[in-house]
Amino acid sequence: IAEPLIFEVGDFEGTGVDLPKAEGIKPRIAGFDRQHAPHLPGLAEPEAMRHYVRLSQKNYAIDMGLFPLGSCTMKHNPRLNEKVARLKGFADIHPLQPQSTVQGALEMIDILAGWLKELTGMPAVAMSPKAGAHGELCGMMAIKAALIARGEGETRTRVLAPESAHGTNPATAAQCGFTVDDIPADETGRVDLAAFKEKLGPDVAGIMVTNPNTCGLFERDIREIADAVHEAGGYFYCDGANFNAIMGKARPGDLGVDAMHINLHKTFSTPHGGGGPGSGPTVLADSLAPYAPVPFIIQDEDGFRLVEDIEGEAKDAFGRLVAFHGQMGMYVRALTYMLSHGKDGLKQAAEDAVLNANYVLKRLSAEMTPAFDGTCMHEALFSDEFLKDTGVGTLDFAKAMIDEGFHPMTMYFPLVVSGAMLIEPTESESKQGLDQFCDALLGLARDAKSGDQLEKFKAAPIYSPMRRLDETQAARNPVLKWTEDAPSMAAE
Amino acid sequence: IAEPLIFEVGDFEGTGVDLPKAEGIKPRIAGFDRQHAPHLPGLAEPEAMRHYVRLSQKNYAIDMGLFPLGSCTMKHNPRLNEKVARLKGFADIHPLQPQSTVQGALEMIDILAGWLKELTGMPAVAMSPKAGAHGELCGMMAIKAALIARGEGETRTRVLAPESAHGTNPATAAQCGFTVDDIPADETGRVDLAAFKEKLGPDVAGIMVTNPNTCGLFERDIREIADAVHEAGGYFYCDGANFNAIMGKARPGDLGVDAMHINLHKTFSTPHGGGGPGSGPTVLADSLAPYAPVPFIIQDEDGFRLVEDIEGEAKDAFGRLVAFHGQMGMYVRALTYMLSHGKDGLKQAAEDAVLNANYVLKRLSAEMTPAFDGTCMHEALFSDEFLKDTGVGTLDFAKAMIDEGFHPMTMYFPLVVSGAMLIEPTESESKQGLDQFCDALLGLARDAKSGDQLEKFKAAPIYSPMRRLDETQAARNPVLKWTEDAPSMAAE
Amino acid sequence: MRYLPLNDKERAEMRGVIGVGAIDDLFRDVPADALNPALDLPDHKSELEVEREMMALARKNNAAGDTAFFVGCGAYRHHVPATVDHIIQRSEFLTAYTPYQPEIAQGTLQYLFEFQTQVAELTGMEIANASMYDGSTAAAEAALMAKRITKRRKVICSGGLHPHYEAVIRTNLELIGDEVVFAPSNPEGQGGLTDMIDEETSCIIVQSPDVFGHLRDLSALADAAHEKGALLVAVVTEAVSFGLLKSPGEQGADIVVGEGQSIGNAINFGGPYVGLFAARDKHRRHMPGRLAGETVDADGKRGYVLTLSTREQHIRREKATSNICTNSGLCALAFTVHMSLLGGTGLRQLAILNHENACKTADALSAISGVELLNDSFFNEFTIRLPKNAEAVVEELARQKILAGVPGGRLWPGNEDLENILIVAATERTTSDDIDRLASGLEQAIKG
Amino acid sequence: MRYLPLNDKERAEMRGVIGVGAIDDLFRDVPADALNPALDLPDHKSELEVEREMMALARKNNAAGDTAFFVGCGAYRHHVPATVDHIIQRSEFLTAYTPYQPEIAQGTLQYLFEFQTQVAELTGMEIANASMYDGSTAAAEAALMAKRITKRRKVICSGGLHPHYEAVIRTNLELIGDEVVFAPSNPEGQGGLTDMIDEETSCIIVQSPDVFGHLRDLSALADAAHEKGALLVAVVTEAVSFGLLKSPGEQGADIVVGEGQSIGNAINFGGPYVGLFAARDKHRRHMPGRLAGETVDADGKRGYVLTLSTREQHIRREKATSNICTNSGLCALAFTVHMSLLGGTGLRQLAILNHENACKTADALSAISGVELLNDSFFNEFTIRLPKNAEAVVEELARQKILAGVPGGRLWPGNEDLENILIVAATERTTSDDIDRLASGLEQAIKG
Repeated sequence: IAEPLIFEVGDFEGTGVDLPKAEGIKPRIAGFDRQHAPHLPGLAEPEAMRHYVRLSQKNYAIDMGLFPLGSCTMKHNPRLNEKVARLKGFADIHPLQPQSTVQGALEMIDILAGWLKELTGMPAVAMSPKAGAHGELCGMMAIKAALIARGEGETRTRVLAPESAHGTNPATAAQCGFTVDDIPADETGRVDLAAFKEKLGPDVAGIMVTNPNTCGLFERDIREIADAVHEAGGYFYCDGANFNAIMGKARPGDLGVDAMHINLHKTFSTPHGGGGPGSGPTVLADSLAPYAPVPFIIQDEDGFRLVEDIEGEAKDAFGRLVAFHGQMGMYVRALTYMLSHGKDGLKQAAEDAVLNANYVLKRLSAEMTPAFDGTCMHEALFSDEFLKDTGVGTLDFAKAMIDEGFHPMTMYFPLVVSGAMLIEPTESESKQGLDQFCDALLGLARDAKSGDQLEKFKAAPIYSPMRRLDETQAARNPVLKWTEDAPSMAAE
Repeated sequence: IAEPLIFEVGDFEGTGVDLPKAEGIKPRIAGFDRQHAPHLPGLAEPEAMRHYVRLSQKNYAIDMGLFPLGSCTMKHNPRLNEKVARLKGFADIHPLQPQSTVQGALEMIDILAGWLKELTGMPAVAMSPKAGAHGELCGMMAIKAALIARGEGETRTRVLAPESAHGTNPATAAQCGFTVDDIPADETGRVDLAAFKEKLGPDVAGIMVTNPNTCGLFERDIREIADAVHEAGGYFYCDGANFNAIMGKARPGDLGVDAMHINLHKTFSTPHGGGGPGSGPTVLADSLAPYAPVPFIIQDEDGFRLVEDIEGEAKDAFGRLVAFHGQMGMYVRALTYMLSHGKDGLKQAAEDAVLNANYVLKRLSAEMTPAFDGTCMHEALFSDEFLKDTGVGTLDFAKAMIDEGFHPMTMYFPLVVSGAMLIEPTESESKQGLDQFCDALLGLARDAKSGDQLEKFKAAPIYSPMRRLDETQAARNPVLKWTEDAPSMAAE
Repeated sequence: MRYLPLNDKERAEMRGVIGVGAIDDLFRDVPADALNPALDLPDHKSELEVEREMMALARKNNAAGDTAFFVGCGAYRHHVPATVDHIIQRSEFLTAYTPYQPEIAQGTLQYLFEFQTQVAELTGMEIANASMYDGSTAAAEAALMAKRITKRRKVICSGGLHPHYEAVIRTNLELIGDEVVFAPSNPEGQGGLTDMIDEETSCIIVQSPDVFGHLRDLSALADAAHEKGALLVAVVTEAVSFGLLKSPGEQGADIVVGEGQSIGNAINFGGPYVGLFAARDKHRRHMPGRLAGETVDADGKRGYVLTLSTREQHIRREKATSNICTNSGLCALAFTVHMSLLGGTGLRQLAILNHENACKTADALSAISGVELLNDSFFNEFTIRLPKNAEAVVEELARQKILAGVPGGRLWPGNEDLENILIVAATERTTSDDIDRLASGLEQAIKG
Repeated sequence: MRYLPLNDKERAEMRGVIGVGAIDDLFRDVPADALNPALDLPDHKSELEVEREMMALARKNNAAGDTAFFVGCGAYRHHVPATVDHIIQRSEFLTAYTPYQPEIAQGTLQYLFEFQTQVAELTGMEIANASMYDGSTAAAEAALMAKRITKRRKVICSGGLHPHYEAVIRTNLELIGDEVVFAPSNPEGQGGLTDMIDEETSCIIVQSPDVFGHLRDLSALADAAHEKGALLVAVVTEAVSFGLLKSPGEQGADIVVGEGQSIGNAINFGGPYVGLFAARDKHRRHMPGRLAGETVDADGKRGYVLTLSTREQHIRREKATSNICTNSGLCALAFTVHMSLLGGTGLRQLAILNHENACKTADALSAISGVELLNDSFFNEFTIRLPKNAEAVVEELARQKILAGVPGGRLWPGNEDLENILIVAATERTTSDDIDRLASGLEQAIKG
């Protein structure tokens, strides 16, 4: 059943909020009166409640089932985290109230920073980035600032990144004024070491590597990569999106990394929320630590203190990434998650994540084509080889998963594999759940190969709130907001 | 997709709760050790979350749409109420902690009692009944106690109740040791005054009348009924289930009522919760007030005080209905609702509820058969006359509503109307929502009369999580719990 | 008003469709002098104002979490996982109606079926219903059920029964002329109950752990009752005890009632709670309350319905087993979710922690000069005798934010034998610091 | 561990299927000396213990609700209806992924479309995106967008711009060699901006109400900018002001960015918040961030998808409009739900209440001897000059549970001209009692 837009059900004169009566004080707004109230409907509470409850029922969510999204680590979001984040001592404090009145908040952030540093083996962390890509920006800006400090800001302008890198890596490098140079992958799905070394030179600012990489593999030459880039005068940025595979098991700081962002909303379970808010603190090696942006927290005899002044104590800081101090609400959730797991639980979670992925890799290999030989880390990568000549594409296969009750896996990424299908089950899945998932996918693979069910794949999904949506039409003639009396493009 | 039972997914050795480690202290339980831990599965949190989220998605709820249940007043449940009920000052206090530490709680209950008394025009209220039927019990016990005090406990044993009464009325009377004598309805759907008066006599303990009654009509002779029963030496118990129609508009205390329960979970929006918890405070006239059960609250110079001692200050009390003091959590929600509405909002709500019901009555009368002429109060009653000779029964018609996206109305009640359909929209519905509902029902009525869609009605519902369930089989061979290795009766 | 979707224009339009001029034309049957009474009540308020007003009331209370807390006697402050409250607040559970339309109520029906299975297993009984209002009303219903089964009109209550429970039973039965015999309450242990059972006795009602915390030997009492054709009704007010103690079912109880609040539910100043009600299968048609049962739908798929409704008031009216027509659905859901997380293994661990904390508390208190521990056995609650009136001591400690327990005077007002006793409960939430504060506070209070 | 469903038996079984003996066989590629490092961190804890630990930290903070509260400067403490938090906590919204699979993400996509419509209407612009991290990053993205449109590399920031916003813009642009010119901050009002605009200027960035609370005439600035081929970027840090004040769109702004926290979201010590980003339709292919757009499905039914993704990094990589690949989805949902309850009518009423409370506060404070009100115009926030250092005064009042506002020294450390100013905000939550406490506290503090 179609759910109308609020603009189609609400009363444009009405409101679903009661307010104390105004007194009629003469306004002091210098004539900048808005002539009419904004033309937006106000729904009575019962109407609004139903609208959004019914809308929500058109979503798939982790709380309903597996989200096998490679590179996205969709794990269980504990409700304890939500409860704690709503304590008034965390949610009802203002970023600019006197620091003497928020000592617990500063201490909390400091404890979280301690966990992040210990888990990564890095001496410093910039807490304020608001998302993973923002953390990348933080790391690359620190590198830029360090290069400028070395007098090489103008000369070191090239950043190396594997072909399999997340799209944010080149976008971030570009945003910092770097050019991007692709490194090819070797036949095992890892950085081609020889090709990489050839690309090093005096104009190289650094390298951006995801590890474990987006093929779900650990870069076994990571130390050699780090040494080589350092020797060439560059920095090693590690994309931490896949940290879930190794938390508690291995520390980037022990492997030569200079900077790495951590997605609190992936690795440390803060909810994805349909696309945010995220949080991407960036850990930094000694080489980059002085350039960390404001604000940061220090502890002295008077307690915890925020350093906010870019001109004073933080004179080497490359600047400020955000107003205020970052994603407090996410910090609370992440720390709650960490305390709940402890070092033993985090390690176990990483092990379970890797175990689950390998179990899926093994079981699905019976019908599907693994992209590479051997075991994987926390995600299993397949190519579309097994669909060859079936007429079923990766997209069709993924959409058919919806009819089996699952969210599709990551498709067509990484680009280095033909018709890639990247599956990351995470540690949150039970064996029973994985078996159901594998059985469903194996069944689909057999159906695809059988040759007589092409129709089913092309038509999929059928049992979802909507069938396949026309993205081309959306982009060709963009309708980005509701407009009164605009002709709907829908046939109904 | 079928959702398995927890017993089919959970690990019987596992647990989804972490606890601090025990120290191994020697138990002092006198040998009453349970030999084995209870044989129940413990689900990891992600498993439990998914299980119950998916289960919930098989329910219909007010937050999804209209619940047109006559006599059940399913209205919007404001979330403010839920928030306030969870304040630690209300939720995290113990019923037996010193009264000096819970003065705010006692004051809150006293304020709520004040609202109930003022809205009903009654001088006293017993707060502790846990549900509507429990409130009936409270009222009838007070009548019993009053009769005993008058020395008529043994002689006045007959209670009169209209044929259209809720089933709880006779059940309650019987539970108090009364016999029940039915009063017929007149042709307008109200108490047959002459027949009623004939039944009065020296053995009559009282009368139980619902007003507005279960035909959705106001008993216009209510004062004459009250006077007659009083004159005959009996008491007037009013079933307050339908108080939503008249709150703020008329007061039972002004109409001669001696006792009436109030369903906080109907009239005052505390959530129905799939069948409870409810709350049924009972207002009492001066004639019955002395017999109110313990505990009750009094205010003296030291503040608020609970009277709990049945032997002391409360010596006339007929006893105690529950451990502790009643449904605190429901009190908080109900008072929050009352403060939000105020006397103007409550009156407006009653008016809107009656307006909505009459609008539905009027619109549906185009195709359906109203049970009585004229307007109604807060619910519209139809008979199955319009389905005559169609082969479609009330049940079929109601189940077909599910496929239209609505919860069925109340069916086959009240018993005085053939194939009754009782529709109570409440004030929470918008005109747009009512029009959709009426359009859907009018369409169904036309389909039923068309004669060629019998199949659709007999097969309904089709678009629900389950099709019609076999209640006969369930009752014939009751399976009331999961048992390991028990053969499932399901075909799949 | 934020909760009312109609606006005045729509109201007028609808009155037009109906064919009435003014809204009061629809209220014609109300006596004119009673219509639209003047009410001495405030007008509507904004959410902001209401919240402020309710918070002000809440703040006048001393929340348990802000104290060292040892109060029990039928309601226990346990830790409830955050997941539980999240699930019971889901719209689809919170705002659903009684599951009379099973096709669109399988969520509710299936969890009730899971609840019944859990309760049957915990109590050691064959069947359980879908919950009652609370433990005390469940106990009264058990007495009425025993009457229906045995056709006898005399109930014997153990002196260890919670006095509120006893009062509720007495109220329900004595008003209809039945006899309720209550053995005297003895904080040092109950005895002599077996001698009171006779051929008129429908049941004996025995609580274990009893209100003083003592564990009772139900087997012997069951034998004695059965010998006289009477039933044993066992009462359990602390559901966590099922994790560690032999179940009433194993000990021969015919009906087990209990308070389920401890699992999944807050203390809530006394309600809402959730009554547990379990019995032998042979008595199922005498059971009060709702029952969910398994069946199949038109496609042969497994599903659940409310069943055996011929016992209930909406079918049987004055012949019903009880007038009860709600259960405590949402509280039962909280119980079920919490229990499904705990599992048997977790419940056992939880019970052990409760017992250990009680042992530590008992040791700390009985080491105080002048304090006498009255229990040989207990689960998470025990009774001590003080050298002075316990109610005064409790008041004094409350001023120091120590809620020390329930003094005898609160539950047995006027009973001088019990005015010096204090009933003290510990749970997994009790900390060493709490115990230290209680012990030192009590020591001072006794001296002072 | 309560969050990990596998047990050891299953783990062993799965290793068997995979064909490895020990779990570390799967970690063979990690250098052996780096595998399984010893970590100086605690082991796992029960929910009870974690909650206790986090609550202890929370209690060390002075929550705004426990004070008389007047702090603003880019984050405002408004009342949010309880319904909002209920809806954003629904599993289906809270735990959903980015809506890349539109068939099973219509819930998210439709509310984003509603959000975009609301933001466009409030700002008076033609289009809006699906939200940014916050207002400050949105401002930086606007500067980068203006650069893409004009191909110029110089940005002029008004002195009334929140200094954090200015710092974020400067950080993003100066590192890549662009020029950022910042007019001096003058608490008595800004001027002279028009003279600074030249042919190299990509945009001028102007906040109104500005950080001192003054309302700015954007129309004149827009004209001046357009004359030189530059764009006007308007910044709004208090979204409630849209209810009362002429929109930036009406005044000729080319891009409007804002902080949406005020609607639907708590103050949260600074985050997460929700950035608003609106622009003229002609610039849509230069917009950063996500966009939801209307389309149809295979059955011709109306639905929504993420669209114009060729601007985005997952398609365009280093050619993307921005590296941003999340939005602030859940905060945007909170905004949308709150806004859908308010409607235009409610927002206007809310804005009037805010303004009135600010007027009352301003009157009360400017009546104090030695206090000078610096604003002729303001919305819900204004600036006063004190006869002494404002930071010390604020500290002193904080000890009395009065959070008086933001002292100049906090936002402009080291700027002596601003060290005596105090920026004071009121909202609909401000009570007369709060104002009285602030006024009398301030009077004392100035004297003392």
